[in-house]
Amino acid sequence: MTLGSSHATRTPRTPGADLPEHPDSLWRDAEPKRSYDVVIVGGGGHGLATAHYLAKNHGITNVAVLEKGWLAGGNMARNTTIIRSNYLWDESSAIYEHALKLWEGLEEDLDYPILFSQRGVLNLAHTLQDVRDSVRRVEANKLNGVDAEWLEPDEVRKICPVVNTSTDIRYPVLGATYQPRAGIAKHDYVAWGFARRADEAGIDLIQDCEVTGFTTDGNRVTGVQTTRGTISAGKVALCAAGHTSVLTDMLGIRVPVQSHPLQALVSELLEPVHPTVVMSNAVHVYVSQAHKGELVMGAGVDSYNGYGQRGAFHIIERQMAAAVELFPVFARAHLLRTWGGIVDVSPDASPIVGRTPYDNVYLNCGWGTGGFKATPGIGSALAHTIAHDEPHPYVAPFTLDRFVTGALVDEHGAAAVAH
Amino acid sequence: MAELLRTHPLEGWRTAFERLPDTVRIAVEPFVAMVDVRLGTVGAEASAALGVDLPTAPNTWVPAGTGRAVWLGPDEWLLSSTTETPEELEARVRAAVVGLGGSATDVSAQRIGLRLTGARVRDVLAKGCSIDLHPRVFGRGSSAQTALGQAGVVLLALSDAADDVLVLVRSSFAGYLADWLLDAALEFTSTPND
Amino acid sequence: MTSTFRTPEGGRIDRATTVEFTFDGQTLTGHPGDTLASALLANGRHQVATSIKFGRPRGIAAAWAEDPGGLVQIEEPFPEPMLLATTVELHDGLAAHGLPGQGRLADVPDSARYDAVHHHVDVLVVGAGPSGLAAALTAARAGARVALVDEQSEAGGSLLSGTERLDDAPALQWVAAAVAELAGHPEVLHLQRTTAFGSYDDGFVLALERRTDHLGAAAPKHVSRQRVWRIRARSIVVATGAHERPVVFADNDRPGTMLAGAARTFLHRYGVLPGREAVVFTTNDSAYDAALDLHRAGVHVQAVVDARPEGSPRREECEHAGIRVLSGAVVTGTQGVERVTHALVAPFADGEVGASSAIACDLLLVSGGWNPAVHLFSQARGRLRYDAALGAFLPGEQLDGLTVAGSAAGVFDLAGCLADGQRGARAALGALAVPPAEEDRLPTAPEPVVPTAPLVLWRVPDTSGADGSTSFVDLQRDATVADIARAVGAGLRSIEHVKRYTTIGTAHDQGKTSGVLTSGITAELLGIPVQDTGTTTFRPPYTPVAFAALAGRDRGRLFDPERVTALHEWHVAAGAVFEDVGQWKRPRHYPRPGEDMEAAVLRECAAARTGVGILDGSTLGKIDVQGPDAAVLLDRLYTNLMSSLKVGSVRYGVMCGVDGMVIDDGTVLRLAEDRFLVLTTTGGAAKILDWMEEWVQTEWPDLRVHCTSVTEQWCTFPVVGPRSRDVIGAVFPQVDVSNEAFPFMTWRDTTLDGVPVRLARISFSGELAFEVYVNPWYAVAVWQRLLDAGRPYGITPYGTETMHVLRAEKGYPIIGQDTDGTVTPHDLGMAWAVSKKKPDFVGKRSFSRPANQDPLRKQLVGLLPVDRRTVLPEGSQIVEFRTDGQLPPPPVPMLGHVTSSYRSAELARPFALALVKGGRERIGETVHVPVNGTLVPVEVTGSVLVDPEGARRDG
Amino acid sequence: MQLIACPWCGPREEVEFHYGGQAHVPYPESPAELSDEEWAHYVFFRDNPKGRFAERWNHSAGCRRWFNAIRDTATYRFESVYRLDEPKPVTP
Repeated sequence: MTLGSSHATRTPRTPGADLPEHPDSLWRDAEPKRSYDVVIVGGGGHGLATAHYLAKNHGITNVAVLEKGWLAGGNMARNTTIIRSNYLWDESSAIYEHALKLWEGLEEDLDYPILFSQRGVLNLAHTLQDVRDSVRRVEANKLNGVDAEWLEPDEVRKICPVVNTSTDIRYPVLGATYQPRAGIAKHDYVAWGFARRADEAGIDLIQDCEVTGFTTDGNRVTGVQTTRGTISAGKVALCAAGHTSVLTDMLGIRVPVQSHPLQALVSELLEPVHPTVVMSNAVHVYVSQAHKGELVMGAGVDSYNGYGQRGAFHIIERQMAAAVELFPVFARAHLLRTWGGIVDVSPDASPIVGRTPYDNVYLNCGWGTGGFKATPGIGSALAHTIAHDEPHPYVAPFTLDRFVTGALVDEHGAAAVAH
Repeated sequence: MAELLRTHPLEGWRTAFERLPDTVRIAVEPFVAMVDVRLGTVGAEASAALGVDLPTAPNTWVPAGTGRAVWLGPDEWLLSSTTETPEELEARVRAAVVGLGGSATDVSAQRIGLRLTGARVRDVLAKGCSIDLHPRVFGRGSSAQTALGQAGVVLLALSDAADDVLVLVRSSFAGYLADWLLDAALEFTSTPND
Repeated sequence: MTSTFRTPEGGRIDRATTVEFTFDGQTLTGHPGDTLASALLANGRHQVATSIKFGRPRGIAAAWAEDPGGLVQIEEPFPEPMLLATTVELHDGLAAHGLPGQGRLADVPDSARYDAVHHHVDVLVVGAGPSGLAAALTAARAGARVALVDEQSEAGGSLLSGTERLDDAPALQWVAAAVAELAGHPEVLHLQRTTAFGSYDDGFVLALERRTDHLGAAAPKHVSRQRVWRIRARSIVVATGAHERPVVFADNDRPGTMLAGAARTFLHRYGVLPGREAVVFTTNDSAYDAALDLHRAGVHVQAVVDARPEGSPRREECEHAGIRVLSGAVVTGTQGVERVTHALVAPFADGEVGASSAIACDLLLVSGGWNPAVHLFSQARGRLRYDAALGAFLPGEQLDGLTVAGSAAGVFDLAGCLADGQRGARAALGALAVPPAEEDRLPTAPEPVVPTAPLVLWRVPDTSGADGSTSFVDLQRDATVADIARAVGAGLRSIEHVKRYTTIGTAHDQGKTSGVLTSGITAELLGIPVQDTGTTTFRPPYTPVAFAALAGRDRGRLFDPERVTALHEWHVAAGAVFEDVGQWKRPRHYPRPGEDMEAAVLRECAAARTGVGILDGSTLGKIDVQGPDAAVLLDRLYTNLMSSLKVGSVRYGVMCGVDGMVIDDGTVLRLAEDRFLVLTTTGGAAKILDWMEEWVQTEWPDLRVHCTSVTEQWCTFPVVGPRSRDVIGAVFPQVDVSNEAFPFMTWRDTTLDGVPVRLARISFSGELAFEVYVNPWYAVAVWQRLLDAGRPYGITPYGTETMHVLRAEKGYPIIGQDTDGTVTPHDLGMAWAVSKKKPDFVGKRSFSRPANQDPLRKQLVGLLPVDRRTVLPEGSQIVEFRTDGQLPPPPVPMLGHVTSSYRSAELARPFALALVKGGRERIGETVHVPVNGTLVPVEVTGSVLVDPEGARRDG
Repeated sequence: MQLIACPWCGPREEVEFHYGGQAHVPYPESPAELSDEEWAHYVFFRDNPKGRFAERWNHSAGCRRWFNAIRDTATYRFESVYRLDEPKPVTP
């Protein structure tokens, strides 16, 4: 063949093949200093976002983020990147909507192409009770200023034509809630955007630095013992998600969270077929087609406590059955990779944020499957809480104390949608 | 007095079952009286009262009169009888065990029985049963409470070659399990009727 | 195009048969036994596709799943996205085309069947190469239950790619004999075309068998296309071989560039010459076999370029054959467009690259050593160790129940692999205390030539001036050495970060060739040892698996069980519209011709309120609670007192969780002093039985009580309405159905034609009602008797919708609809059902928590739309009355929500039940409910809207 | 996919079992006498260690018996299973 024909046959670049390049400079691999005003334990999304907002909103930069492994290598690197704020209860929708508004300006704030794609999220209803719960949530969202609609099956089909809306399947689609402003983002880009900003502000991001204990003086923590030495801290924020209990056990604080494996999976790159995000609790599947064309799906939470970052395969198999039931065209898509994260689940499926029995220790955990979507919201609210030493209004309802008074924010009991 | 007409939940499946090859035969068992027995300790007393030694080895069954005694748990058995009515069986067994701190409940209609026979039975069951059905492990006298597909079942090995198995399934799941078995047996049918 | 690159003879293909296939629209031919890749090569076609990012030509670079180049889309017989041409078996009518990076899903459903099978063995052997076969033979000869799975179309592994000899005969003769011997063992399951793709806890391995793909259109429809084998092995021997590793250099992605071992595979297994003029670039001895074999097959081998200064002892062999060997030299780049035309070769010493000169070739073979396929070992959480001499990661520990053997363990000579396979199997047997057989002979392999140490070379420094931007590490992601350099330059240190920054290893091949290269190059750039860099995690599946294969048979009507009652066929014949309630199919209503649901429900309701209706309530959960302490148990679990219930009587009860929230409700029949029949909600049946068992077993083992599910032991038919007494009286003449003899909330046993029947005066509708309990064997007959007897009174079967309207008019809540897990009995206005006498019951303590004292807790109330027309959508939220009829800007405080809402025939107006903050205090007030943008005024009322004094029910 | 050894039925697939969380958390003798905080700890607070954990399992698809197990939450490996009437094994 000739050179000429070669150029003629050269195919154009595949859509989505070119994600924006990462920058040439991300962060210093910092060495721990002796002392910091604020030590954030956990270099995941929440820890990094908190660091960023401490610097940006409060001018606090003598801060260290301690990560036992590699930065943002936990749930931040393992979640299915769904972002939405259509939660049932006022307290939940408030913090998640606060987050969503920040998401909408995050690309500029971080000057990083986080690829936040507001493609909308459909939560399918398959039973009459699903429909009641859905309408209840939609109406609550509207009154709380959260964009939400109830869609009939034919409207669902218009938005996502590959959903099987025929009435003869086992659990026909009776409709769906729809949040147009919801969507997905590139998790690594988000984490690295926060990390780079924090690093630019002079905050130390310290990797391979595992916390082994705390030095306390009465009801204050004075130092954080790590595999890289003891670091004295003015204030300490715990942002360790699934590993929170390991830290609170060191501090002798009891926190009602349980750590469970949560699995996710991805297919090969496919031509666009799935323009939105679809979640179904009854047929248990949630799926989006990411920027490059891969189908990204989450499976159910494994029932037992587990820190193994892996789950049982029968859950993936059930997930695949649900996917093929709801999206028949997925039949010959291929499962390319599976992995697992560790979600810290609280009794009412709502987060636990705020003060602790130690005056200068702040808790942030229990986000379960909601952690990623909350990232900028909790980062800014926790930074405020640390800076002002009082809970930001958005996190005030999520105290540890609610389990004593019974004033739960029961997203779980109210059968709200998970993930 | 004329007995009321009885109907079986799998009547609609009879013809489909009849089309199956000899390697996988499915026969609907006739209704039999069954009682769920709970008893803390089984000794000579219980055996005498019941007229059968309840099997104490997990995952086993033994013949019991005209029926069977199936181990369901450390203090639970399933007793069946082909000659007594459900009420007679419950009354007899209850009378026998109540004094020993036990209880008996008529569960004749809780489950229906499907008898699977043929060389391919093990292959069909292996498509949805996670326990080892190898004849060396699951010979005559073995039983298992487990899942078959997505239905809870009690399996009773009636032969030493894993080619004769009684499947007990909750009545409301009977149609699902029948469909499931027919689908699983399809590849062994010479004339596929999918 | 004729197969000009096909050898005259040899190979494992069926030359007598020719099959036709199309690629990129071009019709080509090949033979059974070919893969799509070998057939394309035989037709002189190397380029398969263009790359995803740069649109560069890409070709076949390997012979199996590790190939980073040959991605194709299948169009016929059925569209399947993104497979490797090297793993697609050729068949008549196959149609495919090259992929630039995104596959295409079929737009029609896949009609193929998929299934799964459970299998149990003593020893599972993964891989049917020399090590695997030896292992399987040893295990089989010992009488163990064995499974041998191998991903290729036939056994032999690496032996299929070479000319090795065993017992002084072609090794494949031994392979055939071994396969035949295994087939003779009844306890051996031998599966080819079966890829073990995941290993999990306790010897659990998942394998995908491709059963009919190679048959094309001839595939039988009633046999599953693919099968997932769920294998439980007491012991596992992993003999998965090794993947050859390339060396990275500039323009190393140009078609015609191929792993040396792959060339041998194409030559010996498929009878294909991958080219006519070859240059072989190697850092180890193995590539010399390729050079010599190709030479013997008539390929002009221009040169063997060996990066090692001392070269190889096999240099003489080559030179004797007239092949030039350049020691201490490397390939620095290639020339050409769709295909290599020249290899650029330069002297190489102490990491320094000299001036390069071009050698003409259409085939550039590369070998940078071998990476043991440790995927399954790693998935089983085995730690890997870096072997500096091999430049590879090897199993770094001994796992219980899993042994790695052969080249997967770093053993690369044939004799060694055979022996290691046998060793592996014996170790497995040893762990199971199974003695090996007396007769367990291994074939004799020729003495291996002592190899010179390989040189570990990840990449050739880029002298092309392109700065490594054309030195490809991951061809599928178009990721280069320059990308890794940028990642490291950006401050990244972790290999996981580098992977994410460059996307290396995340494509279809999951980094089979690029993973270790990336570790090596990253370590080089960071100036740290490779073992400190490590590898990224090996995650299942080993190779991609179709969604449908994992879904198996749990599709369509088998996706989830449909539970039905004994009357299901009758309901269907009666034209019922069904509702999913959990797994149950329940009639929602029975529309007559021309009726919509509203009309049908109004008719059914009117019948029940004015005449008589009948419902199939058989899905209600039923639990037989027996024993001297039965009443004690119920007293502890129900909020109200059950021990005071008299034999023959019935009582309604509520159950709470320890948090004090309502979890279920229902009626309880006392059958005897020591026996109760507990009715639960349909959804609560299994949950409540488990709840009782959990408390009895784990907390109160001293209680002498047993709980047994009898949900399917009894069908339940509520006969409801003012004329129900007439119907029951007619069907059961021996029963005195008068209110005096058979009052409300009592039960009586009777018989019908000798069949035991239980009657109970229970009303979920507020009407005079009798529930009929009967063994499902007789359900149809009894149901028919009731219908016949009711005909004079216009007896009307009704469904769940009417049931809901009737109970809502009476303010009876549905747990799970009018409650949501945050509602206490007091919130429901059921303080009357909460015992003050009992010192404790489950949930009681939670009632006194501060939040439960809040006067603004949501309480169940009734709502009446003032316009008497609007049926409030269930789920609607409730807000304070707005005099201006306008919603303020959000957030708008909410008072609660509508839990149930219906049109009432009885009230001749719509009504609703709702949970409203401080609701009982608001009775009489008017509030607003936003409905489609307008505020609907509704009056808050008590929850009981029909017959509040209960005269009908009790009469 | 674990193989869990039911003390009665023997090893069965994980899917046959139902998880019951932390073991040895008895129902309080007299809940009425507990403070709100003490009661909350019984209702909502459970240990969540990374490593060895004594927990409850139910063989829900089999004999329906509850039993206890010592399992490592990091490796998921079961160290031992024991019946409810057996004492918690003394572990080093």
